[in-house]
Amino acid sequence: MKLNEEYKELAWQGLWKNNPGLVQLLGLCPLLAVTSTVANALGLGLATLLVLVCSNATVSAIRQWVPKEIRIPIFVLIIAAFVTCVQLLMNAYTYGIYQSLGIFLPLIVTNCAIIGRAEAYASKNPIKQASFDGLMMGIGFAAVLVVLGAMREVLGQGTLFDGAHLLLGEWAKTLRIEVLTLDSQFLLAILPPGAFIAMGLLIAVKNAIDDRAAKHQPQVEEQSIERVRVNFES
Amino acid sequence: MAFWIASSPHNHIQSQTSALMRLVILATIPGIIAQWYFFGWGNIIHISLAVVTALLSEFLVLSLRNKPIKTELFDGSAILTAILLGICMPAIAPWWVTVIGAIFAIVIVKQLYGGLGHNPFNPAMAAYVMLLISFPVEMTTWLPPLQLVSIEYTFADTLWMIFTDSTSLGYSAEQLRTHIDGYTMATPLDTLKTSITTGLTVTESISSPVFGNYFALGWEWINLGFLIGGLFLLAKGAIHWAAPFSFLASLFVCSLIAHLISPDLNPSTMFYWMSGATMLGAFFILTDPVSGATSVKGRLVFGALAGLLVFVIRNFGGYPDAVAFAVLLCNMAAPLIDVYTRPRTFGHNVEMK
Amino acid sequence: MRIAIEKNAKILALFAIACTAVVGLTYELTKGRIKQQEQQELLSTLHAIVPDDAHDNDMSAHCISVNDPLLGANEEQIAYLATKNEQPIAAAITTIAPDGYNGKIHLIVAVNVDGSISGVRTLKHKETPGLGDKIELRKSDWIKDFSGKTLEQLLSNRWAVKKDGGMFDQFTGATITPRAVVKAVKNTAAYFNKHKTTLFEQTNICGADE
Amino acid sequence: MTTLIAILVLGLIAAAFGALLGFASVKFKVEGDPLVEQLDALLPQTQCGQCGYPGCKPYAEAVANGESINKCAPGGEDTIKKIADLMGVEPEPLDATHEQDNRPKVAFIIEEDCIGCTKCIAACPVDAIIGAGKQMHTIIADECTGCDLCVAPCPVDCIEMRPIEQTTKNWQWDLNSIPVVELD
Amino acid sequence: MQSIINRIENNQFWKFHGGIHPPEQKFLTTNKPIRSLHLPEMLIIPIQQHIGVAGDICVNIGDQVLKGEALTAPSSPMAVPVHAPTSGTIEKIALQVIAHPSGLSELCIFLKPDHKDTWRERNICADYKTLARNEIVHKIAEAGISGMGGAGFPTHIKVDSKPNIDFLIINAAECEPYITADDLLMREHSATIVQGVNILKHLLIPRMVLIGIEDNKPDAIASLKKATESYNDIHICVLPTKYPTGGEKQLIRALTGKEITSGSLPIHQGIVMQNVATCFAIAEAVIHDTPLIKRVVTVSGQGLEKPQNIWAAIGTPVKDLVALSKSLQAADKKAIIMGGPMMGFTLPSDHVPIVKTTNCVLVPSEKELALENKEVECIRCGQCADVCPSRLLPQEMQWSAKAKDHAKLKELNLFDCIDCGACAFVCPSHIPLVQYYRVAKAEIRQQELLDLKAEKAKARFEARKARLEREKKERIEKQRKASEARRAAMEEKSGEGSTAKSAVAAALARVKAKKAQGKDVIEDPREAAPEKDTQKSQVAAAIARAKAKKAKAQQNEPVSPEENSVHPDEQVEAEKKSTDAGKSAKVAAAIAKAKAKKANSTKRDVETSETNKADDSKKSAKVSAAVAKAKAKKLQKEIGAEEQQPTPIPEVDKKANVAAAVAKAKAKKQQKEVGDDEQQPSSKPEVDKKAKVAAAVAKAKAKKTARNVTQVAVEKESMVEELQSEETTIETTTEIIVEPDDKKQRIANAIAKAKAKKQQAQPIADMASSNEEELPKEDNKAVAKKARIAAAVAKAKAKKQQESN
Repeated sequence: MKLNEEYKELAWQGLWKNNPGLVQLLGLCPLLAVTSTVANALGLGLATLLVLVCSNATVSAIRQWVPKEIRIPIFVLIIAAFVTCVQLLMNAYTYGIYQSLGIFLPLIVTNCAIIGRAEAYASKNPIKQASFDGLMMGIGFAAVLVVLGAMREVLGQGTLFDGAHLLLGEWAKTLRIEVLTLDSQFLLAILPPGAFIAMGLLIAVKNAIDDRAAKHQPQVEEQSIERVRVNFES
Repeated sequence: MAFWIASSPHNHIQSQTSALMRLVILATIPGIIAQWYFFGWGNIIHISLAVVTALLSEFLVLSLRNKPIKTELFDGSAILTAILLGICMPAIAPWWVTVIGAIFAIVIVKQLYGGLGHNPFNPAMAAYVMLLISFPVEMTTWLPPLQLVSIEYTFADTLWMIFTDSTSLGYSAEQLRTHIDGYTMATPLDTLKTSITTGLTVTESISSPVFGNYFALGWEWINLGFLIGGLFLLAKGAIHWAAPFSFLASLFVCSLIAHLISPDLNPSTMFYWMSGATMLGAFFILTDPVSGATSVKGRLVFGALAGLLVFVIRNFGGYPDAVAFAVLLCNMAAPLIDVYTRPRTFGHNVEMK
Repeated sequence: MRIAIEKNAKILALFAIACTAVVGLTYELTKGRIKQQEQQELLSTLHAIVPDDAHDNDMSAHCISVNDPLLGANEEQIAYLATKNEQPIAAAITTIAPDGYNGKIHLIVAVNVDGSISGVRTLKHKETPGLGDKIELRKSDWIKDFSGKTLEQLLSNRWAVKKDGGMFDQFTGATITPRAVVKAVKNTAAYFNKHKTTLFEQTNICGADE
Repeated sequence: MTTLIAILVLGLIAAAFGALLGFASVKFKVEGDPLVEQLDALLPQTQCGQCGYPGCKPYAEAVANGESINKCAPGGEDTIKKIADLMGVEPEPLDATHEQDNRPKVAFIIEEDCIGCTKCIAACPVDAIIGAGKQMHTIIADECTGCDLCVAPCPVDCIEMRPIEQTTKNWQWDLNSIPVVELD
Repeated sequence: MQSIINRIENNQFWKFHGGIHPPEQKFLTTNKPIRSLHLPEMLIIPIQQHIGVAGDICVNIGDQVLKGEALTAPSSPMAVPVHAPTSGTIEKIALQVIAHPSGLSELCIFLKPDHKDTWRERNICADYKTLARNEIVHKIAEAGISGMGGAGFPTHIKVDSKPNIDFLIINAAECEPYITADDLLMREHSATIVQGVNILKHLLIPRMVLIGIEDNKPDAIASLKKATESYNDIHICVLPTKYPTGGEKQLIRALTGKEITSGSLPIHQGIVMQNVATCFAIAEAVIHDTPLIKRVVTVSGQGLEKPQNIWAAIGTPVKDLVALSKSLQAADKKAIIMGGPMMGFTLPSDHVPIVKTTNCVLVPSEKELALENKEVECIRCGQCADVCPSRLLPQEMQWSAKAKDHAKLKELNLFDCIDCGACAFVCPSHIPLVQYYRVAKAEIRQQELLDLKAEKAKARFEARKARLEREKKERIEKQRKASEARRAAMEEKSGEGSTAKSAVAAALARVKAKKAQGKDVIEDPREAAPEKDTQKSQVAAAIARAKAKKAKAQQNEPVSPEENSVHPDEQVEAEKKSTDAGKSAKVAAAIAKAKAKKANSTKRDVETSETNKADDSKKSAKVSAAVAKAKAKKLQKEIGAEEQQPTPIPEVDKKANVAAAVAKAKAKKQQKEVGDDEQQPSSKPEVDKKAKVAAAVAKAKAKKTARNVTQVAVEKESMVEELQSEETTIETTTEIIVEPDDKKQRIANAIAKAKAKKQQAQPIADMASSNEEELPKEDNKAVAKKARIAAAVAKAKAKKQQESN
């Protein structure tokens, strides 16, 4: 029961409350750079997710043996190793998406969300929770990527899931949806400035939802607490 | 019996922000007339379109923000922004471009930053830049001056064109834009830039009819119109002299040096002054107090920087005109300029004589 | 202090070794597959610009290194050679259009021995999406216009975009990108024509290691 | 082979850097926690204990260790904002349980009722009460922080908290607070 | 320096940055002569009308005063006296709304004129040069002259400065619109003004005297020129009209080109500035021995039928002046501004009196001044910065003020703002900038004060902590030594050193000590202490000490110096540490006051004890009543804790009164020592039963009863207490009279009272339980009566018991 609660809280934190993309604003560089289409966003999201889960699990597993002073280099080593592996694997098996993600794949190493989680959570918690945290944070991050990608793709190209087959195989060509037929593309959405604006709007929407939720929540009247007397003699 | 309580001072100059805005709007008229004379009804249609959209979106945001609609909606700032945006539009750009631009200017650039007085960027220029990079095709549908058109078009044609993409007679934008000599129209700045990239010299390039007899057919008169409007504002004290002065001076100096060094690659200074949006930028955009520097020294720096940027971007950048980009860059620099040009407070750091 | 130093050094070294080992292992495992993927990609490109039936050699395994200012930049470029019965047929030369709107455009240009263009493809570019990216086959067929253009056309004044009085369309709103590509193709063809005799005699650098 | 070399090289580099870090960790160890001092400096030093800690310093320590920043009632929103700035977190509204009349006050001893029990003297965290057993006590208003800790111990309820009176000297230019005289 | 003089002599002056040209509106009053003095029905004279401190009032209500008689006496150099503007009677001395923007009240003297206008004795001094320098300064101080331009700085301080004065500047700029008081004064009394200037010159010996005057006062210039014809060293400097030329720093800049460094005074750069009206007052004071009792006030504005300048007596209510000039304003909507339109403040009442700094009363018509607030957003037009005479950045300060960014405001030199209002005047967005700055300035000052206070509080807190720590250590040390000695003695005596036995003995001793403390509070714990074991003596000692203290409080013993007087001593020490001599004096004073009061009361005690027994005991009765009340209250509170305690108290029957004390002590101990023990759920029904029985018997088992009481009667506590304090105080009084000197008796009494209170509460509890929760007020009264009776019965019983014991 208690463990369940903990997982619930972890999921809530990762997916919404402390979302790495929207709240912690970590890993903005790939977030803004590759989200011009859903397919790209999904590719990077999944790669990040994979690395995050693996690194969290590993960091958690080795946490007892890592001295405080060298923990960061070790985390970096682990993350770098995973990222390189993922990159190699993607190169080998999803060549198309590997090409379109380009430089941003190795840049996952420097995605602060990953080292952030390793430092803030995984290095202090058992493997199960740490992996779960990695999963949730990864999904949260990937979700933001995908939503941003969808926003920009629809506005910029009028499509959704364009090029998904590069990631998911030939069957995914059927996923492509022509949402709007635009005479001319709204280039701003595809260009980096558009990514910033879309991201800003996304954060604003999240904050607005949170505010509304906070307003609807009835104020819990707390009990007044005992005052502590600064009295040395009683 | 109630006594009236207020803070001093108890009397006040009678000028008002909205009056200032109205004056600036009034001053755009000569330029708009010149534009109408040379390029037809297109801009006036765009201006009206932008004004309507801007007011609607301002109304919407103000009511969402629970602001006093009556005073803020008609303080003239939204209308002025819309007019400036409308002036910048190519005459037969599709209607939705202007609408998107006006909404962007008001909602994103102005109100999202906190409304009048809080926007770090000039809304009209930010919207124009947004449109330019988003819809490069639509934003370069320049018309040739009326003297050079191959197909005569009327007000109705223009209206038709803007809203349906073709005139009532079925001419497309492409056809309208064709000169009498068969070339598709570009602005003089664009033409010059293209010619120079293909290896022509300035003298060879400006033989094209778009340059007219002086500098840039039509554009020179439009610029003159805005210059007159600007001088009127200066005379009225509605704008400060520093920014336009240093902007024009800096542009003059830069282009003069370039022209002297390599006359084949650089047109004359007067061409810089009299083409593109130079005068509009100098007197109506750079003088926007909200997004500019505040002190006199700061404004001088601000204008000079803008002039330099206009020259650099026009010459080395990808886009033919540069006023909007230069203004945005300077807007970004304005707070910094302000910090470094802060006047010495009376009684501080007094030099001992 | 010594204990701390020793301990930290040992642990960090251990992790480094372990991590590198994992990466090394993955690399070893995926090496073949990656090579194959790249090869396949190259082959499909080459196949698209030099028809299969025109030659009988494995072009991807027959290449030479070339370097010339005409190829855009002072960089090593690769020319894949097509031969039939040991006779030169065509060469697919990677080249760079340096004056793209957003930097260099990487192209591969296949030129027949008679000087005509067999095909052109864009390998890599950073042109504005929606405008300049029409040089990509995915977005537009424009790049196919080059196929089959003859030497005469190449040498004429008409080898330019329409705006400059030539025969190639520019895209609406963007002149710089097509202009750059047209120019790069012309230069590459010129290079080939100048050096075609020597090209086919250079030593193969591709097939050697496998 | 290359892989092996890579492993070896990285292992060596890591060992070297590990040693360096080990050295640094011993050599440049930082003692103490300056954050607590900074936090303590922001607190109003009323030592009132309303935060649930016996004094301002303990609360500063607690905040440094993750206690919520919104428990200082005498400091009010201003202090919370400053702490938030220092800690790099979002300011929170004052804890509801601490919401109270925040006007500055001073304790006042009703002298007729004072029996001179010295209890309030013992309770005062800043020694702002003077007096002796069986002697009437009095409060040094200038030193009183308004913590009201002396009110509860008083056996005869002769201490009350009085808001600091507004005078022309400490008036804050609040035009709305001006009492407009209603005549006739 | 010489170049400056040359330039001045050539009438080439400097310019200061900014400035504005508001509509002058001086024509309303310039062409009318100053209307002569008019005495109102009542003069209201605020005792402080200047910067600094108020003097001490030296008249009483009902006193007859003569014109020119001082009403206050300066208590410090920064104080100036106020004088009676006419002869009359002091009606009252009370708080009254004064001429301050806050509309707050301060102490004022109300003088009812007798309309005889009788002067006090005056020493007319024809030639001031015969007087010594300090005599003149003294005369100026005595005359109550403070700067009449606006700030109101005591003039005698300004004129009594060290030598090396380069410039004496007479401020005649009067740049504010509407105001013509100085203008008219110069026209009508230029000779006197020049006399005043000469006196100043005599005192200060400046290199040059400059009279700065704006060019919109040609008549005044002419008149001054005429009056100064014979003086070469007085220069009339005509400056272009620009607001705020009259600002001190601005005028100095305009006349001499010097910039007064921020934070310093003009005197630091060899410049003294005086207002023309002040010069006039100086001449009057020195030559005619006339204190500052009247001044010229411009009463202007289009809301008046007859705007004019008036010689107004200090203390004249604004209402009278406005009435003299015939207000046109609607009766229900009034706007009166004291001062000019740029820097004046609105008055919340027209009863506000004219003070020494009042130069104008403005009664605007409705259309004349922009009354409604039309503030819109700042568009950063920068006009405010263009006009700011201090070269500040008003709009940036405005943003920071709104954001309450105090650090930024200080960086922007907010405190160099002179509140001139030029920025707000030109602001096209109609932002009340000055108001923002004032609020920000006040907040910053307040914050600085708070920071200072926090700093001080921290120091005191730490000092106290250190002291207590030290004391505790000393105590433990003492105890340790004592017990060591004891043990040594014991070991010597018994010769048995076995550890087991000593442990048992120690435990026994502890129990004993506890019992001794509990049973007999009167016993000095220090006697019990020696029996204690060293191991746990720390806690026990602390408790014992607390008890001893309490016991003493109950015994009403004279203070033992080492116990209670420690605190004040320490405080004085702490004070000394903080190096604030003034404060330690304050502390000493407070102690003295406390002591005096105590002495007084004891004295009275002694006196009255001989004559009136009831009176005699009243005080001590009060004390014991208070103690008893406190105890009862505490008991009630502590019962909750007692519920944890499983052991009942067997001795209740024996000594109910003592039991109460024991219970209390134990409860306290239990709270501390047995706090971790498991709680035993209290059996309420049983308790109820017992309680009822106890109530019936009236010989309550104090503890249990109290336990019951708390359960139900806590809500009624306040009421009970009220009753108790009313009723029992008197009752105990009578009891105490019987044996007032017997300490034991007194304590017994107190305990009895506590019991009584409990008893009182008991019936209420019963009632409450029967009448559900809520009792109507009338019922309460009935209950109260019952309680009183019960209390009386209980008390009687307690007394009996005491006697039998």
